[in-house]
Formats: sequence, C-alpha cells, structure tokens
Amino acid sequence: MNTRPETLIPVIGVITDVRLDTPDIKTFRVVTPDGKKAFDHRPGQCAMLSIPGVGEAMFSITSSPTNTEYMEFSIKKCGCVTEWLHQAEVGQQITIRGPYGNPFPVDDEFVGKNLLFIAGGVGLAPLRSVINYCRHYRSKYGTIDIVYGSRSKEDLLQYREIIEEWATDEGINVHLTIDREQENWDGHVGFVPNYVKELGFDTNKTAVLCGPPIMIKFTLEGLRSLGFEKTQMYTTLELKMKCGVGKCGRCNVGSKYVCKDGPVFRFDELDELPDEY
Amino acid sequence: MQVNEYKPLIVAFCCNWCSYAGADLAGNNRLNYPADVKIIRVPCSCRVNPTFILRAFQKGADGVILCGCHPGDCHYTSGNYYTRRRMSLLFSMLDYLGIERERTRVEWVSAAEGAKFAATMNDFAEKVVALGKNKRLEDLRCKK
Amino acid sequence: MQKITRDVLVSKAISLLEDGNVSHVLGWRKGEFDYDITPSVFSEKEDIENNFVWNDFCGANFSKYLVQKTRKLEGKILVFLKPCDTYSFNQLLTEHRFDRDNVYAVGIPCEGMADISKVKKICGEGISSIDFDGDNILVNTVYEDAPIVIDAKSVLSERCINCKSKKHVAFDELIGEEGEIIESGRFDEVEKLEKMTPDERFEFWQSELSKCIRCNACRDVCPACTCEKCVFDNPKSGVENKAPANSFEEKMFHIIRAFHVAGRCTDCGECSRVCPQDIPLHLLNRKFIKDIDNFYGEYQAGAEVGSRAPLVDYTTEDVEPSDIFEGRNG
Amino acid sequence: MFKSSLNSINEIFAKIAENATLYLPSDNKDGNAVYTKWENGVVWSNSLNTVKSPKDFFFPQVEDMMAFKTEGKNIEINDIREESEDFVVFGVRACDVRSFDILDRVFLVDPCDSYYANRREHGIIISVACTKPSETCFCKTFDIDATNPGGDITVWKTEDSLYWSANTDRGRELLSKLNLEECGDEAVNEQKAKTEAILNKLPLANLNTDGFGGDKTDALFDRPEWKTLSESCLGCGTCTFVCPTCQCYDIKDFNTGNQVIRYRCWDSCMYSDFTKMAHGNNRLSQVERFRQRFMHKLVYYPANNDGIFGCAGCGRCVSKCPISMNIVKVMKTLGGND
Repeated sequence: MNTRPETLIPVIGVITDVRLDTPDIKTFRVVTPDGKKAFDHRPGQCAMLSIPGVGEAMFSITSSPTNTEYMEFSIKKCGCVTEWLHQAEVGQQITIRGPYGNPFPVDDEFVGKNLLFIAGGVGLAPLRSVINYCRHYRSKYGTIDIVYGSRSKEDLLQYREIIEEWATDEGINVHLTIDREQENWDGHVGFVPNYVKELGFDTNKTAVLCGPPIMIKFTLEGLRSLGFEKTQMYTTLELKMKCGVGKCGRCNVGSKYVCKDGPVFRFDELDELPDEY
Repeated sequence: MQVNEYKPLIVAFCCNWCSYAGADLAGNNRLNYPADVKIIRVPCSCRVNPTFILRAFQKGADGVILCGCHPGDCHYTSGNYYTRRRMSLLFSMLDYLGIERERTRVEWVSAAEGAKFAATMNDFAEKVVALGKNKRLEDLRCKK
Repeated sequence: MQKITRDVLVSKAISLLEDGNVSHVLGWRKGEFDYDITPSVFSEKEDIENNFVWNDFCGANFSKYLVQKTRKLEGKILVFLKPCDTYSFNQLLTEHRFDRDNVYAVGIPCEGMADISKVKKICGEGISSIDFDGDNILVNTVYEDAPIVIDAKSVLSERCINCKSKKHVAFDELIGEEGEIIESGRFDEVEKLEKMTPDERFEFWQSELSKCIRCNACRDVCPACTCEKCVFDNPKSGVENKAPANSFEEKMFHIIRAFHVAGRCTDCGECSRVCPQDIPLHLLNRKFIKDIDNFYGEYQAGAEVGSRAPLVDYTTEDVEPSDIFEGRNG
Repeated sequence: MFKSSLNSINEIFAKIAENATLYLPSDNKDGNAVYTKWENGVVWSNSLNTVKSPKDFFFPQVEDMMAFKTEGKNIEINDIREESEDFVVFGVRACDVRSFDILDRVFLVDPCDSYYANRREHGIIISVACTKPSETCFCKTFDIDATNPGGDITVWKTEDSLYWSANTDRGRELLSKLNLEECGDEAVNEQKAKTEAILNKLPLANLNTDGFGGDKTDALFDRPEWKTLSESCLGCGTCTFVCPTCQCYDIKDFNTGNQVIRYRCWDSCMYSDFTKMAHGNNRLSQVERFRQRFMHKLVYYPANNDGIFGCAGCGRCVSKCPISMNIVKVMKTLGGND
C-alpha cells in the first residue's frame, strides 16, 4: 500500500442544505459525514467538488472562513457536474478536496483600507466569502461599498442576506443594480460598469472585482477613469482545472497557474501576464 | 470450472416492431430460451451502432446478437437493409481482428416467429457456451 | 526521384499568383534536414522561390487542409495534388466539405514517395543532407565521408509500393503526363491475414494495436475524418475514450475509426504514414475496402464526385451477415 | 570506474534482474527500440533511442488513482494505490535523464504527487552515454552532456566493453552487487572525445537559447510568426506523447458498472478540448494551443524553475511530427539567430 499523502484523493462531503438562489444558481451547504467542516480555508480559496462518474470541477468557497461549521458553494448550472449537482437532494454525498489557491490579502493589504466590492451575476460567490469575513472582523477595515448587479432581481444571488444583513450593517453601503427595468424594482437599473462610474467612488479604496470577463473589462476602465491604480484592484480568475495543484498543466496564464498562483490576482500582476484568460 | 457451470452473458438487440414482439410471443407461448439472454429494445435494428456492439462486449457480454425485421418488412421501409450492410462489414472486421465469429450474429425474426426466436437464442447460447468466456474483446476493469 | 522538377512547380505557382488567379499556394515548405517537409501556405513570390520544395519526401496530402483553409483564407487557393490526393479531394467535395470554386487544383505526377524511416534503416542516424540523382537517393551523414547511395525504389513507402493509381481524378490543370489506374497488390497483405487462423490474427492485431499511444495523429491527418467533434472526444457520446487504458480501448478506437471511414476512405495511406508507432492502420481500412468490393461490387471512394458511398446505400439482394464467411477458412 | 566485457552483458542483466524488474531498450518487430522487460533472450537494442520516452516508468500514460463505490446517496472512496515494485531502467540516454529532473520539479514539489514519488523511489536509472547521436539531437543546446549522462549509474559503451560508474548511493549499492572489475577511465575519456567530436558536427549543434527563458514572455507571446509556424499543425498529440518532459494530464472517471475508477491519463495542450470548460475556452485556435506548448517549454517552465528549460533536446518530436513542425523550427524562427 502506498501510504504517502495524496492531495488528489478527496474526502466525502454531505450536502446538508440546498437553497435555490436564482433560477439557475443554487447554494449548497457541505459538511463531512460526521458533521464537521471538511477543512479550513481563507477567503477567496477554492475547492474541488466531484461526483464519481460525472466529473470533478473547481468551485470557489462562498461561505466565510469565520463560519466554522460548514462550507457553502453557490453554483450556477452550466456544465455536466453543475447540472448533476442541481438535481442533487439533501443527504447526497459528493467528494471534496482542497483548499486550493491563494486567498485575498484580507489580513495584510486589506487591513485598514476602505473596501469596494464589485460583482456581477454569480461573480458574487467568491466575494461573499471575503465580504462576510470583513464583516466579521469589521474593525480591521474602513468603509465597505458593495456594488452588485445582475440580469434581473431574480438573478441577484444571496438577495435576502444582502438586504437583511449587509445593507443593515453600519458602514456598509450596498448598491444594487439590474440590467433591465422590471416590476417591483425601485433600485438602480443599468450595467455594473456604468453604475460604478455614476457612483463615482473616491480612490481611497481597494477594489475587488469579480464577474463575467466583459464586465471586468469595462469596470476596470471605469475605475481607471476615476483614478484608481492597478495596484489597488484585485480580481479572481477562473480557467479549466483538473488537479488544483499546478501539475496538470492547463490553467496557466503565462507562467502562472491559476490554481496555485491564483485565483486571486492584483491587476498589475495580471498586466505582466499574457492576455490569455 | 466445469463447462456446464459457465453462464454466458448474451446481449440481444431486438427491434421494437418485429423481434421484440417475437420475443414476447416466445414468452407467451412459454418457449424456453436461456435466461442469460438480455434483451435491449431498439426502435429499429439500424439504430444499433457498431459502438453498441463493442460496448456490450466491453461491459462483459460473451455474445451479441442483433434481431430485426425480415429484409423487406422493416417498419421504416429500409432500416434493416442498412443494418445488413453495416453488420456484414463489422462482423467481417471483428473476425479479421481474430475475434471469434460465433460471438456475433444477425437474425431476422418477425413478430410471428416466437418459436424461431427461442430456437435462435438456444442455438446462439449453445455456440457461445462452447466458445467460453469472451477474452479477446473484454475490458478487465469491468470485471472488478 | 520525381520526374517533374521543383522549378516547374515554382514557376507555375508564381505565374498563377502573379496573374491574380490565385492568392495563396498550398505547398511543401523546406525543413531542417531535406526530409522534414511541412505543409504550408505560401502567398509571396520570394517565399516560394526560397522555401518551396518538391522531392521524394513530399508525402503530405493537402486535401484535408482545404476544409480549413478555404474557410479562413480570402481568395482562391492553388493546391498541388498527387494522383492519390485527388481521390481525397473528390471525396471531400462529395461530402461538401469545401467550396470547389475557391480552389485551383494542379495535378502533378508522382513517382512514389520515400519513407524516411526506411532510409534511416539503411544509412543510420546522423543525416546531414540528402540529394537526388536519377533513381538514387544520396545521403550524406556525419559518420561517413562519402554519400550513401540508396535505390529510391527500395525505400518507397508502403502506400507507394502498392500505389493504386497514377491517374488524377480531379484537377483544373495537369502538369506532366497523365498516368493510369494500376492493378496494385494492395490487398495482398489483407489476404495474408485472412488466411491466418483467428488465433494468429488476434495475436497480430493485439501486438500491433497495443503499440497505440492514442496521439490521434491518424485521425487528425485523415481526409475522411472531418467531423467537427469526434465521438471519442465527446463526453456526451458515451464512448469517449481518451487514452489507451487497456487492450479493449485500443481496439475500440481503431475499429470504430476504420468503420466510420469505411466506404469513404480512399486508401491514401496518410494514417500509416503519420503513425509514430508504425501501426499498419491501412490494413484495417483496406479490409473494409476489400469487403465492400467483394460484397457490394467494386467501389473506389473519391473516384468520382457525388458517388454514393456503399454504407449509405443498399440493394435488396445484399449478402446476409451470416453468409459472409462462406468459402473462407478460420 | 568498473569494467565489463560487452559479451557478458546478459549475465549482468541477469544479476540485476535477480532483485528488481529490469527494463531495457530492445528492438520490436518493426526494428524500433522499445523499453522491454528483460528476460533471457531479450537483446539490448543498438538504436540510439526509443520511440517512446522512459517517462512511462514514472508517469504512465494511464494510471488508476482511486475507486469509488456508490450506493444510493452514499459514496465510498477506496485508495487503490499500491507500493511500486523495485525496478531498474537500463539504457537511458542523457536527454531522458534530464527529463526526470524536469518532471521531478513538477511532481515532487509540494504537494508531492505520491503516484510519481512512489515509482521514483523504487526505480533505479542506469544511463548509457551516446556514441552515435542523430541529426535530430540537440541536447547540447540545453547544456546536457551526452557523453556523461548521469542517473544512478552511468555506463559507457566502447567497441567491446562497458564501463560503469555509480553516481548515487543507490547506484553504488547496485553496482557493488555486480562484482565488476575496477579500471581506469582512459578508455572512457577516449570514447567521450570521439562522441564529442560528432556532437559538434551535428546540424543542430549550434542551436541557441538566447531568445528564450523565463523573462521572455512579452518578447515572444505576440510574435506574428506563431501563425505561420502553427498553420499546418494537425492538433494531434504525437509531439506531447513522445516527449519525455510533457507532463500535462487529465483526470477522468470510468464507470465499470460495479464501481467508478478515477484514472489519470496523459493529455495534450495541442488538443482542442484541453482548456475547454463549461463557460468557454481560453485557447480557441490552434495558434494559441501551439504557442502554449512551446512557450511552456521555453519560457514558462524556466520562469518557474530557475531558468531550466522544459526541453531535453531528445529529438523525438523532430522525427515523429506528422507535419515536421517542431521545437527546433520554432526556436530558429523566434530565437533570432538565423
């Protein structure tokens, strides 16, 4: 028997709760069979979930590390593994391994800074972990602004948590927007990049972006026009991954592996990499 | 292991309109044929892609038989004519690769031929038993 | 040694290019060692003059490139076709894989291509240059002072020894003399295998196919394999098969691939040429061709545009699968 | 340094095979050298090198990693890893010895790949110095000395003798069991000089790497030449699968009907689905995939590994590419030393 430790061999996770967040996004709560959290993680890190016979895929951990009881994953239905997961019921076992990747610098660069989170669609999933972490250690950070946009009101992820918890916290400003006008929505309507420009943030903030590539591109331009430096903006990338530990060779952008050296990158770091993500 | 203890696994692809009904009739008439024959119903014999046949062997079949309507009687007019050509070529190729030719067969069985169905299966099973386990087109992983 | 010289092709290409008849030329680009020739698109006169080659190592069949290049490149493409390539050309046209109007085909005679691995078996490693002199190939190596003289006939590649046709079945223009369809011995090997016992055949194929590393070169070079997504690459096909995990999967891939091109394979021999493991893949395709000829009458894929492939056709009198082995041992 | 006569090679093989499985290059019926398990009657090939590289011994093309049994909603994970048997690989050339260093830097860094580490710990490499390099060889480009290949034990071959020298403790232990006669290194030096002379005459002897290295991403990534270089690439995996240093793999599940086996197999960056995921593909065209392979070997790998190139110059891709496009042509086109 080969008894060397092996990161590619997962442990069992049990889905203890499934929440339908939006028409195509569900949030899954996962613990080990004995009811514990499978492993500790840092905000922004990812885990490999798999269903034997279906496949394995990388997901960002949406719950905050400060939650010591379970992990949550907000997963959009878009491929084989995710479609299968969306049909899973409570009690279903899956496999889980991780944590992978580098976290957001919540305990160094972020400390003492005003934070601006900008997310689009399911891009809120990785940021929720950071936002809740920062809320937990509220005194370590300055003001927190959250700009979040989606196609429609129904497509806003974690809507209740945003409205009932985040928006009611002191020092946290939540700015929601949806793409098109719709009934019973009296908030802002318009795309995230434009909204960010309209809001016209001060540059005394560290920005964290996550969302579809096109949103990132234009939001980045918007923030730059507001005077933000690339060194004060972060994002998290996603590419196809198989091993999660920088060996299978497919998630590289230039010489950096997203699974090992990312997924969190500062924009000035991304500038040094070839445009292939 | 003694030969008579050996139970082959036989996959029979039967077309919905003739052969499957033929198998039904065999059952209704209480005609005996080996329980090792596993029937897979297909809309037409020409639905059976060569990969199905190979897949059956991979997953542990010792013999694969394909049954369809008699030529000229296809529910879809010409499906079984195509089957005839495909299977002739495929079986010839399998033989060429050294796979025993008695492991594969095509038989035309109509809905009225319950007796023929049973007789065919008995005969086919006998031939497969004589050959023994499928060793040449097996996937060892599937035996674990 | 090819009878048509490189210069004839170069001047043809340049004149067509300069007249504006074509805007690109699909030809063979010079490599590092006189034998490692790369298929390439030329569009500049100087490039053609300096880098176009035509010799006994220009084996690549350009027909399949037309599928992709006619979609991507503006203007007409000049393609040089050896007789065997014209069959693939027609077959692709039959399957509507590219637009004939975008191509200007120039047929060139071929005296057979050399197999570099056969050359190396004679002269050894360390080739520094290769020259051609009449029917001989002169190989200079770093180990010998004098060139090693090799009879070009003795190093012909397998598909050229068994050349089925020196006749071009498609072209807009022909350079040199037209050849004839040849009575080849291309089914001799197949017959030899058929005469073996099943055990021997199994042994033979088991040892050949177990060499497969599933690099997919045979599939990717095959002019008949033009599916946008191969079943073996598609997880949803249920037969996805990426690696030669065991002897079953090796056989599965090659049987199904041969079956998929049965009736469409023109026997151009590219699969065997590119196989890094020297698996005689043409013997699978030729078995299908031979069987088709026997069972359903002679049929040469690509001989004419628009012909109906045997597997999408039938007659009510076709041979029964139970009768195919009649009169054969085994 | 120890000496043995070439005639007694089979006795030495037998001795090695007493304690471990011995593999060595032997000609198959096509006349190509392949690593073959040694037993009486297996003849050591005279070929320069094998078609497939010896990376298979440590990183096989297909390997089962774990198994799952599912029942209802429950999953059982079975660790099916087994301790490798001891084995010896004889006849490894200098380029392939380097390839193990290159692979080690991927698989043995934290988190260590236990499958690879296991085989690595159980395998002893006996290298053989080259005497007749080929025109496709360019190991010298990467500072590999074909006359002094390394590994656990190095062997030099002359007309009638073999000379043995151990480089590691494992090698010394094995060598001591072979009871060979001690000797000086004059004959070896003579042979080295002869080979050295030929190496300098090889057509690719002067290939240089100045244009490549960890800091050359910007200089190379957007070069227009990539398009012409890759224009006829078939997108097959030949170069990656014969390559001794290509290490990309895929992880797949196979449902046997009784259980699910999770296995890994070699993958190729040349394949169109290599980076394809549910939401898209970041390398859509063959130009990008082609560029990835060479950038990885010549830029990205050195960037992460102290400047060591991810190519060993074995020349396998040079001789096996169906369209004869290879790393040498890429280096000559982009390296600016024409």
